[in-house]
Amino acid sequence: MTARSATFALLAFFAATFAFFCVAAPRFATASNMENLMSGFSFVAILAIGQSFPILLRGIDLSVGAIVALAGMIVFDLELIFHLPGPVILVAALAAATLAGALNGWMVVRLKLQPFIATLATLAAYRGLVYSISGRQLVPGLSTTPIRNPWITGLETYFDLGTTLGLSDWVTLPWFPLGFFVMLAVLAAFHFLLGSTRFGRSLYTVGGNPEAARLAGIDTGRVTLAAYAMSGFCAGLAALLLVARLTTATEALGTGMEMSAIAAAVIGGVSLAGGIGSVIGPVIGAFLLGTILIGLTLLGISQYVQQILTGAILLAAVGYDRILVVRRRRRLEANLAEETRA
Amino acid sequence: MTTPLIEGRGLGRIYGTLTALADADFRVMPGEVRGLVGSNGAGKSTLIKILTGAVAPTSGTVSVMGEEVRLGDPSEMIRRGVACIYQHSNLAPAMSVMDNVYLGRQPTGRFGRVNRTRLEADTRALMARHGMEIDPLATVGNLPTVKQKEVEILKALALDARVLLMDEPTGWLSAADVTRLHRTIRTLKASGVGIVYISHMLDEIFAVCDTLTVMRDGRVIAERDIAETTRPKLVELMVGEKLARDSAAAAHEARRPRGTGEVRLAVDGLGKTGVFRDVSFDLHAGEILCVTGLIGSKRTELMRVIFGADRADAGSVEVDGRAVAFRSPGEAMAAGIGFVPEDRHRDGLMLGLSMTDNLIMSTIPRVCRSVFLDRTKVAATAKRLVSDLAIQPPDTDKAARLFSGGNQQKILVGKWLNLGPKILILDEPTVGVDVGAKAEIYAILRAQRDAGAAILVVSSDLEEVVTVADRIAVMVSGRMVAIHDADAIDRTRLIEEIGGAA
Amino acid sequence: MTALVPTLGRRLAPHALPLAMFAIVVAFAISEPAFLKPDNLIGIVRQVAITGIMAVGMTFVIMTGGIDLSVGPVLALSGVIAWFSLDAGAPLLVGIAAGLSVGLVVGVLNGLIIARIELPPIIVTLAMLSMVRGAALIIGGPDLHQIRGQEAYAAIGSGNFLGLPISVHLFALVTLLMIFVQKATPLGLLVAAIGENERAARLSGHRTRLTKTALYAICGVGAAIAGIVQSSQVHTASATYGEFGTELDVIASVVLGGTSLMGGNGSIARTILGVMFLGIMNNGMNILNVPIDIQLIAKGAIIALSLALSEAKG
Amino acid sequence: MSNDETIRGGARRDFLKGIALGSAALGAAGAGLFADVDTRTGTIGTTAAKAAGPTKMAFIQWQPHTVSSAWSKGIEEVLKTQQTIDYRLLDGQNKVEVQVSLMDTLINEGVATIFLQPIDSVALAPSIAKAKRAGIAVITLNIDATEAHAAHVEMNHYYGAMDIAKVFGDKLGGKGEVAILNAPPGIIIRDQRTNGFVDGLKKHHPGIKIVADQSADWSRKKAQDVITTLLAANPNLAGVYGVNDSMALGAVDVAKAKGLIGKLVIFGNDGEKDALESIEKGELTGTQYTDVFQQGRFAAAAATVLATGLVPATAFKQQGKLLMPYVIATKETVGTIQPSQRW
Repeated sequence: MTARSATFALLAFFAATFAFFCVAAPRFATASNMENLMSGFSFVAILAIGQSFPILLRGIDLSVGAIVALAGMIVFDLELIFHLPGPVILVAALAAATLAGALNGWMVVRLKLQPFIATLATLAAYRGLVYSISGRQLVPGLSTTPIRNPWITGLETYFDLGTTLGLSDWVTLPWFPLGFFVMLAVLAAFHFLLGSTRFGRSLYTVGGNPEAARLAGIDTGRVTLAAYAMSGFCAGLAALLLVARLTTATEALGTGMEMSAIAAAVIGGVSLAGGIGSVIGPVIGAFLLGTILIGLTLLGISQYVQQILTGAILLAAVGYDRILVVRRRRRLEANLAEETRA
Repeated sequence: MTTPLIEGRGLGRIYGTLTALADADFRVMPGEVRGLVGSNGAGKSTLIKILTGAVAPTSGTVSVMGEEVRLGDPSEMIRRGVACIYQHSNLAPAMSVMDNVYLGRQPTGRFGRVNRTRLEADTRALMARHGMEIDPLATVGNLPTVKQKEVEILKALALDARVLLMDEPTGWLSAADVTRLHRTIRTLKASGVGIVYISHMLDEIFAVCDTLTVMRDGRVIAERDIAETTRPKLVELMVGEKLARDSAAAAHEARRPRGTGEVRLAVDGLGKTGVFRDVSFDLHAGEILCVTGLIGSKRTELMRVIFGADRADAGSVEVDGRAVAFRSPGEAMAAGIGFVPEDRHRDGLMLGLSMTDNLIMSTIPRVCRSVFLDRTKVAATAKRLVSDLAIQPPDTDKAARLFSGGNQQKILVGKWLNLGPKILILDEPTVGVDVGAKAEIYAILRAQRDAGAAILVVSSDLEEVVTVADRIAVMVSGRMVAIHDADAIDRTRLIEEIGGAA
Repeated sequence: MTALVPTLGRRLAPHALPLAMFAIVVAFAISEPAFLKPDNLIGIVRQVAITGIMAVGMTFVIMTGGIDLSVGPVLALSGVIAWFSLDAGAPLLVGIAAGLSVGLVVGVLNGLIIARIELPPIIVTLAMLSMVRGAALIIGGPDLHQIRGQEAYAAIGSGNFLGLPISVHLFALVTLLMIFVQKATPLGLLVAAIGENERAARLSGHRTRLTKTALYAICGVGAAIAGIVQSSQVHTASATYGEFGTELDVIASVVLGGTSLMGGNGSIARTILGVMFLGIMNNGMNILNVPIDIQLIAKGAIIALSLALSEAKG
Repeated sequence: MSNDETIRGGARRDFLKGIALGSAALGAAGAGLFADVDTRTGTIGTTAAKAAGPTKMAFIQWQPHTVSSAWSKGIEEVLKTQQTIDYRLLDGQNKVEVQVSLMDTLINEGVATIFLQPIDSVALAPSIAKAKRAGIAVITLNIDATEAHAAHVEMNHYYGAMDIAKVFGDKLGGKGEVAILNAPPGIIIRDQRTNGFVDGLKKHHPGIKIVADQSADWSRKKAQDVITTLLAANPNLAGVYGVNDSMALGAVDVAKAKGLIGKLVIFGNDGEKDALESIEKGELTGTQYTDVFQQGRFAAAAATVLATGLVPATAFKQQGKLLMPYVIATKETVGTIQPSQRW
């Protein structure tokens, strides 16, 4: 299957890049660097997973950065102003983020807005909402008050699996951040959802051929709404991990993150034409971006040059995808020729 | 009397100012195969869409098994056992065959997990039952068009439908596949399924249908038992008396193989790896050469290469004795070649642009003064073409989308006639065009031929080939196997050759 | 009566934008009469000139189903390059040409990759956004470069002519030129044709790839002109100008003007309407001293609503 | 356990093991981690000084900006004289998560000193704590962090803005309508500079009325637009405060065009050379200036002292704080700022 081989190709590219930096970049191949990679890019991976759903439906979600800020600020307020219990805060933040995503979906489905524009509008509106509810502006003293609630900061816990498994005598293993496992859990859940449930199949259908989906009796509106809601949910989850890592939320949190998420998803082989892609690819895409950024920094390469290289890699990824498509088309033509000749 | 399986009463549908369907009654009894015929724009597709729930009617009711149903909801109709094979593909290209066949209804287990084993088994069983053979795990987008059509049919069959609607189901199928489909239809009919069969191919209508509903201009104008009607009568019903006569008369016009004898286009040993090979033929001024063959015999691909839209790997093309190797359609046009593509919506028209813009699209430099568009010239050109081709309605500012299929095709032909091509290539010029417009297009082609143009027509419609051709070329699997003078070959031989029996 | 409402809605839908615009103008004028002062009205046009020039350039790109996210950094880099040239003693026109050439080069690159290799425009230009920004920062550094002793250059952004700012004249000129191109040249027709049906345009003998490349080049040059106007208006050039969000404002203007991101019909004149709409919103909310949070929420809501209204015609 | 290994080898693991062992002893004292590290680390500097190869130092800035750039120049000036120091500038891209990730990378790389211009006091605190655990000295610039660290060199924005408000009000004669050209929330200096100004006016000049507070996104161009608009609505506007110099200069551009120079009191905040030049020309009324080069030099000096190992880290148990003197630069005072001090 071509989709799978594309994932393998991406994985191979990731492995090659990784190996390159292991050899070339000083202190890249260390346990602590792996920790940095995992804790620094798990949330990007989660955002990329979320972004895959709208893209699978030929849409896009530009508002995820603003939703991250919104969820983050809700945690901030509920904890530092209202002192609510931890679990309530977590649920409230995730619910708000999911709702924000669902509103995007509603605008796409009911108001028939193009996703780019609908989420461009909410990108502004949600950010405005963040400014409105910002506890940092309402109670200035809170801007220097860290969040200490263990329910929240507990997300930034590290597990020494090496010692637990008794491997630390043999190799030095990184400690695994909880955020990484959260990411894996999200990955597993959404991979199952997309690959093995009727809903997932319907989502691919709506993305690949919306009219066919509608005529097959699939409620395309509901599927679309759900896809954007899931994108919002992922943004909320990413916000929780970020807040745990930063012990606070700022009004500017998440700015520009939509672009990283889109880049990771597209590098991960989710086609903007809809209906093609997985959630594994975007995760690899996110960590590929992370590997490159950290690797280049360790090599001492200027971040300005890094911006150029990141752009080039994005181009290379879509270029490669394009080559696959062309090659598949050629093969198909050849097959067809053979078939008719036979 | 038994209850009809499906019955529509007083159905109407208005799009803006256009009445697509008015006060139509329609019903199908168990075990009945009902043919639905009519020109393009007669309202057949609208009727079908209402019955599948794809669109809601603006008036009227639909009942299934005597029960009135909620309108405009596809899932409601599916639930009640109404399935449809659509004219255009309705598959999800990136998904597997079995997922497509059971789209949105995959069997699930715990946690909503799709039971792939059962899904595959179900698909295989279904295919066995209907004598089809496709890998259930193959990705639909990777399948050849014919196989995709089969998936489409399977998808409808998988619903165990009580009513099966087929909108031009054989458009892409070979003769053998059509026969197999008809066998399937008879089996279903025997088991009490009601079938609606839409086709422009009268042969098929007479081969498989029991009853007929004839539509014209958005209305149901006649219902007949197939036994009590004949082909000429049916054509007359569909298009009105005069057009039917003209079309019959035109078929008896004299043929002119090799026209003036002057070779306009000489193709020698042309080949494209994996597509077609070793194609050689001459096209003369003042003749119509029809290239026929099965779908997938690479006729379109050949034409695209001649027109410069694709590149050849081997062989040569000469225009008026000069060797050419076009790298783009623009270069071919400069050499006097015009090309009316097969799929007018995908490759031909700019549906959202006005008829005028479409008509001048290939000849923009001629309506320019220095680097600017000359609106007066543009309007004059459009007006002239509209009257030459009798395009209806003659509203040049109307968007191409709003014209009927036949008139759209005329716009497309007009666009190329305006170029004044020495060589005009037409790929399936009358697919989805009603009988009336067909006759008009044939007349235009003959007029062009008589004026000295060399015309190359690709067609799968034998009726058309026999009607319009001066010479007939047959392609099989990327090779041109034979070229005949049209009068020198009978239908049966031709069919054998097309099937690759030679 | 019940039927009247949807019918009325359908009638009004194509005019949703002008109507919404009229409504907010009235609202602003009532709440703050100063809004209608000629000074302020001219001010609005001057304020939107930079976004407007970019939007005009981007309209054709969007009409062909494309998009250009890289305009922000191009704006920055063209200013920086113009500054470098002028600072090195180049004559005014050479400096401007150098700045414009940045837009041309980036635009042609975008166009070639999109039209020839057929990669998705959103990703190509996103990559270009990152690459051009990196290049601008490498060339120009993080500093602000003051443009000194260039009266003629400064006049582009700050001068007046016939009582109107020169930047407004420039905006009008670019707009009229492009309206003319759209209405009266084959290119305009070709853009519409490609947007409607690219395959058919190619099979009609048009060099669609060349045309698309040209459109991205036009868009790039538009951004470069904007860069020169901006650097001239603020007397400084910096690699950090055209910050993230610039491109989204431009795109929002074009889409508000009724050009679909899926390609197809669109018009330069209506893009100007979209530009003015956003400009009036910003100006009005500034003049009423609306806090930033409400400004953003209102902006989002109004973009969504006015587009939803014009979408309701079906 | 030797500290040399901590920095040099790939042995942060050993250190973490140490933490793991130590944490048992630490018991419930979660916050006690820091104290533990401090005693363990002993002297911060020696390790770096003894390490083979050049000592690495890096500066993580907020985003590309004149102030950060000038700091970096000041830092470099001092560090260049120390041939064994390898210094570089990293860009936080105005994103906290990028700054945090860069901190992680630098900690892993085993740099000796990190100069940091935090976007947020709290958000960077965990990273600073982590750096300290790794024995890295963190020197913050301008924005303090809630986590105590080696040193903080600041020009206090809040008090600076209060002083601006005082001089600003004096120039206005204690009354009139003023507008603030603000930036969107999200970075803490924006809040400090705004709140300081507002509180300063309340304290020193309660008669002055703030009639508008509009965001111009730190941008000179947008400031021009906003001020033009505000002037239409508020013809009596007497003063403008820009949260940075660029925006104040945008207001100057408008004042020039409308012939309001001298009538409109315009203050900025930063003190970049373009602003000082404008003050000398009599256009911009004033700004708050501090010698940013010098600030960078101070930070670098502190870093080199730490790197020599002569100062035990215990000396920094109480965080070192260096307050930069600042000048409210106006036409009267701007002459005291030497060309070499302008950035």
